[in-house]
Amino acid sequence: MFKMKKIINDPAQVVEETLEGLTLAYDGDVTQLAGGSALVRKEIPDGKVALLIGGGSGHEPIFHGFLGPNFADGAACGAIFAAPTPDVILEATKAVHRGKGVLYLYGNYAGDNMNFDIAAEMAAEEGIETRTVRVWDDVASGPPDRVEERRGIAGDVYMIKIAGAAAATLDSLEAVERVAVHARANLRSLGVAVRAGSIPETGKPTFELGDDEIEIGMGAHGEAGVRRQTLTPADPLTDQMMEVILGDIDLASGDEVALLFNNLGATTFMEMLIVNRRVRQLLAERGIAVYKTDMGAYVTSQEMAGFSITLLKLDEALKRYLDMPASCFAMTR
Amino acid sequence: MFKMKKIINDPAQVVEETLEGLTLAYDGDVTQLAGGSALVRKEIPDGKVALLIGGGSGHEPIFHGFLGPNFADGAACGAIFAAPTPDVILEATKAVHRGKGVLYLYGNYAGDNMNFDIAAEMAAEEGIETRTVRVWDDVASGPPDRVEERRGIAGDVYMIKIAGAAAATLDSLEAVERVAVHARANLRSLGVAVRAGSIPETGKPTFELGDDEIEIGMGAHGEAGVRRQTLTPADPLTDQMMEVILGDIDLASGDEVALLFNNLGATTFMEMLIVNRRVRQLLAERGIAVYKTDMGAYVTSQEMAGFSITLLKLDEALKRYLDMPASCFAMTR
Amino acid sequence: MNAGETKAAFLAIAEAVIAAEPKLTDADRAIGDGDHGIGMKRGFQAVQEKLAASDPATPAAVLKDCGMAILSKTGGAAGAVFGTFFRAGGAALGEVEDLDAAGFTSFLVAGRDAVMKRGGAAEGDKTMLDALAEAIRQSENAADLDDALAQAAAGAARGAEATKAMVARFGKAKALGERALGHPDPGALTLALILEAWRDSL
Amino acid sequence: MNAGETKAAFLAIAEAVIAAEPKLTDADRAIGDGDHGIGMKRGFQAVQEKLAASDPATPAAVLKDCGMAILSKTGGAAGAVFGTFFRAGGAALGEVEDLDAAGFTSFLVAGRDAVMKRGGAAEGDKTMLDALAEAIRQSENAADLDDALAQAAAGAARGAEATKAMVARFGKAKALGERALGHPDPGALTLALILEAWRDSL
Ligand SMILES: Nc1ncnc2c1ncn2[C@@H]1O[C@H](COP(=O)(O)OP(=O)(O)O)[C@@H](O)[C@H]1O
Ligand SMILES: Nc1ncnc2c1ncn2[C@@H]1O[C@H](COP(=O)(O)OP(=O)(O)O)[C@@H](O)[C@H]1O
Ligand SMILES: [Mg+2]
Ligand SMILES: [Mg+2]
Ligand SMILES: [Mg+2]
Ligand SMILES: [Mg+2]
Repeated sequence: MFKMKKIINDPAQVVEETLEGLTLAYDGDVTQLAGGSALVRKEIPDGKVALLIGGGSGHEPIFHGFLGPNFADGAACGAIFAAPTPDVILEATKAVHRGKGVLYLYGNYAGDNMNFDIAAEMAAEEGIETRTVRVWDDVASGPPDRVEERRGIAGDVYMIKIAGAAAATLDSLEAVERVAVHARANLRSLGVAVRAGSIPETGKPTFELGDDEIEIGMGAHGEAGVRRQTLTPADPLTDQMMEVILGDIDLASGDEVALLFNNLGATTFMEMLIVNRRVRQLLAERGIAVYKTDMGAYVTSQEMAGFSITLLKLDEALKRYLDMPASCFAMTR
Repeated sequence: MFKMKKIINDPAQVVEETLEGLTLAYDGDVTQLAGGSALVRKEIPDGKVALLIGGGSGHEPIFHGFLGPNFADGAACGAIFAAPTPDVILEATKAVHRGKGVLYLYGNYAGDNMNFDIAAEMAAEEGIETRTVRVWDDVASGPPDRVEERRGIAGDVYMIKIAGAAAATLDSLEAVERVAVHARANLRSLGVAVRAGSIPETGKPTFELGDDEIEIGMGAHGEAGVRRQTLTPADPLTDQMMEVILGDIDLASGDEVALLFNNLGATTFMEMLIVNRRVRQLLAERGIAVYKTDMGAYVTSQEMAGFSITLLKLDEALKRYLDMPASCFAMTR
Repeated sequence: MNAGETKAAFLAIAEAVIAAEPKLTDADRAIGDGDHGIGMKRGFQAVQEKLAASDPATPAAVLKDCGMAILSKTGGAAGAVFGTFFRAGGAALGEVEDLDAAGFTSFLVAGRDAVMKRGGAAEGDKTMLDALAEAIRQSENAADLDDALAQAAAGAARGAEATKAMVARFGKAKALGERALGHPDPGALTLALILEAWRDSL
Repeated sequence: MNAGETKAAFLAIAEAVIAAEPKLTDADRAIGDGDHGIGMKRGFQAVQEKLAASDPATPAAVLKDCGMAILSKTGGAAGAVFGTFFRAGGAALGEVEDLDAAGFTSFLVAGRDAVMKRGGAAEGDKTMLDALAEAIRQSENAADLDDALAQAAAGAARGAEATKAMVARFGKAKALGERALGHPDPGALTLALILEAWRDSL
């Protein structure tokens, strides 16, 4: 099978070297713990509610690229596409704790759920209070009445931005949790896969997709979506995607949304901008205003081609948290 | 020949639709002129020295994604990989002019040079003073004693950031030009190509590269570089690249640099972070400090795989311009 | 089976799982994200290190050490699942010096209960629990430990085979729905592999 | 050749260039960025629109209109080069009603000088100037316009062929160095194509 060309050293060392390179790219703001698998901000204010995020590696810049003032305080990193271990999460938890408890924020996947839950129990034994908010924005991965079955995809970005701002300004863990839960209730995403990425260790693609096929709703790891079909022009494809998203959240004329286009890896800005053109036409038809647009590679799956559209329905509170200046490796506001 | 899968509509309309989608993504800050081919900021302060950038499309987010406060005031956009026409440049020139003259800042390519020069002559006839600074940071494209033969690649990003800050604060065209020329003198880049991107109109790759080949110094359009070789591990490849860059600029122990890793399209953050790890080792060995690291897809070539390393030698003035808050579609500081 | 023999068995199991990495990874590529074998290899390499450095006093200690090693080093769903399985299962054995058929089955049962509690999955959801449940049913009324291991291994293999006919309700395969049909669950294959290697180590 | 005939010639030239898009694009893929044919097509479609909407009074006006259309709509190096060529070349003809051999050659010469001034390239640099220079040499002492066009077309073709042996010093092909050897310069092919279509239009 064709082995993907990648600029790496020992395939067994990619995660270790990536995290080392990332820590250096933070130019002094972040340190490594737990044998390098946990990244933590150097200067976390005392008495601050802490925000800990994390997940498998290979999706850079999420999660470990989102540490900084008004973003997250620490990240627990796993192997490629594998949730971090409880030990790493626990060590990160202790390191970011400033007496006000720690909010765990991560994508809703079996592995992450179990490992973070185990760590939460260990943290409780050590007297550290934690709360958990799992991101489940992917409308393709579960029915509206079972949202807790849905996966977390690009919505992670807005969740971290908002929870980070809340954790920096509110002074109780519950209050921060409430903001995150509120944001999640107003968040929807749907992606489309065009070409598979590959796992560095094996060089093999994470899934098979025909030369002229795309799959709407496919997950970042090749999890099946809502529909596999032959390559469709941008406008009809956008219509299909927006129909699913808009059918899942009630938006009335006059409502405002934030719009995020996430590149899974190899999709061009050109393609996403052409899609944005159509998305804006559809939203305008419904009288829905766009408050802010973000576009980039935030939640990737190696060199996978594809993108997702994320809609966050806004109110004044969410706008405030979204607008609050913040900076990290992956994004500055 | 294999035709690249892309999410577009009519291949003949990609540029038009991309620019429309981009203008919408600016969420009201930018308008389109010259039949859509020129993007201009809506609110340009009176009496400000104007900064006009531009180049071929298909390299998004450069150039047209860099308009905003303390970035550029306008961008003249060409067809895919083709310099903009004099008419478009002239119309953009008139639109951004605020009485203090217009600085043309763009990559050093035959097509851009000729078209901007023709526009400059037309602008002069209409009484608008212009100055030109061509970006030529690519050390692979010309000997040190003929820098004016070198191509402009990812260095565009720092040039626009710095010239944008200068244009927002200095009040004479000459002064802004001087800052840009000073920045250029301290700027060096070198790239490596891993896989070709493709032209939307034809779906064909822009160049041929073997399944196990990479080329150091290859340009964004497949222009030949310094060396074609079989896939090399990240560390030795980084050593090769840094040797060329460091051999072209004099940096002494104690000097500070800004470091930019530009993704040409499909390269993973993981790969660039692994390269950064090695770059930092090499700089540390020489006592060279890194003031700030930027990493992302800024100057792309469709879904081309490859990246470049850019070094900007800093002094207090350049640091000030680099740090000045600024925001545009592609980046916020 | 005393502590030393249990340790020897787990060194054999570790070798078997590590050797099966490509097979398990391919199984996960079919219905998951293609990292199961890689993760299990990480986990059982940690088991090897742990056992090389210690001589646990009881079978329970061996099982708990292995569970701890897997939990700390594997990550992903499998790390939590198999780590929890061996830790909780081992704990159920208390201080017994010699592992017999009844003890073995009680280990499987306690491990299963802990995994179900942890992940919320049940038999029929196309997870390692399907192999485990069948292993328990077969070993329950075994004559002695050899028999229990033989029965459990055979049952686990059958249980893993049976997952081909199931649609996943947990883990990354869940989203595949119908498409997962015909493919065995990677974790179930791993559990069968572990019990087979244990049996063969006798 | 009067204004009407010149216009007819350029409509034929436009068709020929547009039809040759794939060939010119492939030539540019070999040593450039693979967009030359696409750009020339854009430019000459603009020429078609321009001429469809106007009836220039002199050959010079036709040439200048075509140059303007190409300059405004093509972009890239070729837009500036061919736009400049026709504009400046046409301007040299002044108000003459009838284009003769001498006029034709003076057009080529003035166009060449303007392109050299604009881009800084010279003969031997592997650009359209190599085809143009040879075309000028051949047409200089032609008997009449038919002869001049025939000689120029043949010369341009030979000049374009000769660029295969050259290493580029301008444009995107420059960086290719030795690798450009054996490949003709796309712009030179286009110039030859233009003169051939002009000749054949008679
Ligand atoms: N909730 C669960 N309960 C029991 N086993 C589970 C559960 N979720 C996943 N598994 C097991 O884990 C296996 C996947 O492991 P692995 O691929 O290593 O983790 P990940 O799914 O995080 O990539 C599945 O084949 C399944 O047997
Ligand atoms: N300085 C120059 N002088 C004359 N002709 C040039 C010059 N630079 C480029 N050209 C011509 O332009 C052609 C390339 O045109 P095209 O591919 O359309 O533009 P670009 O190089 O911008 O992609 C070359 O083949 C060459 O003949
Ligand atoms: Mg995984
Ligand atoms: Mg071009
Ligand atoms: Mg897996
Ligand atoms: Mg070209």
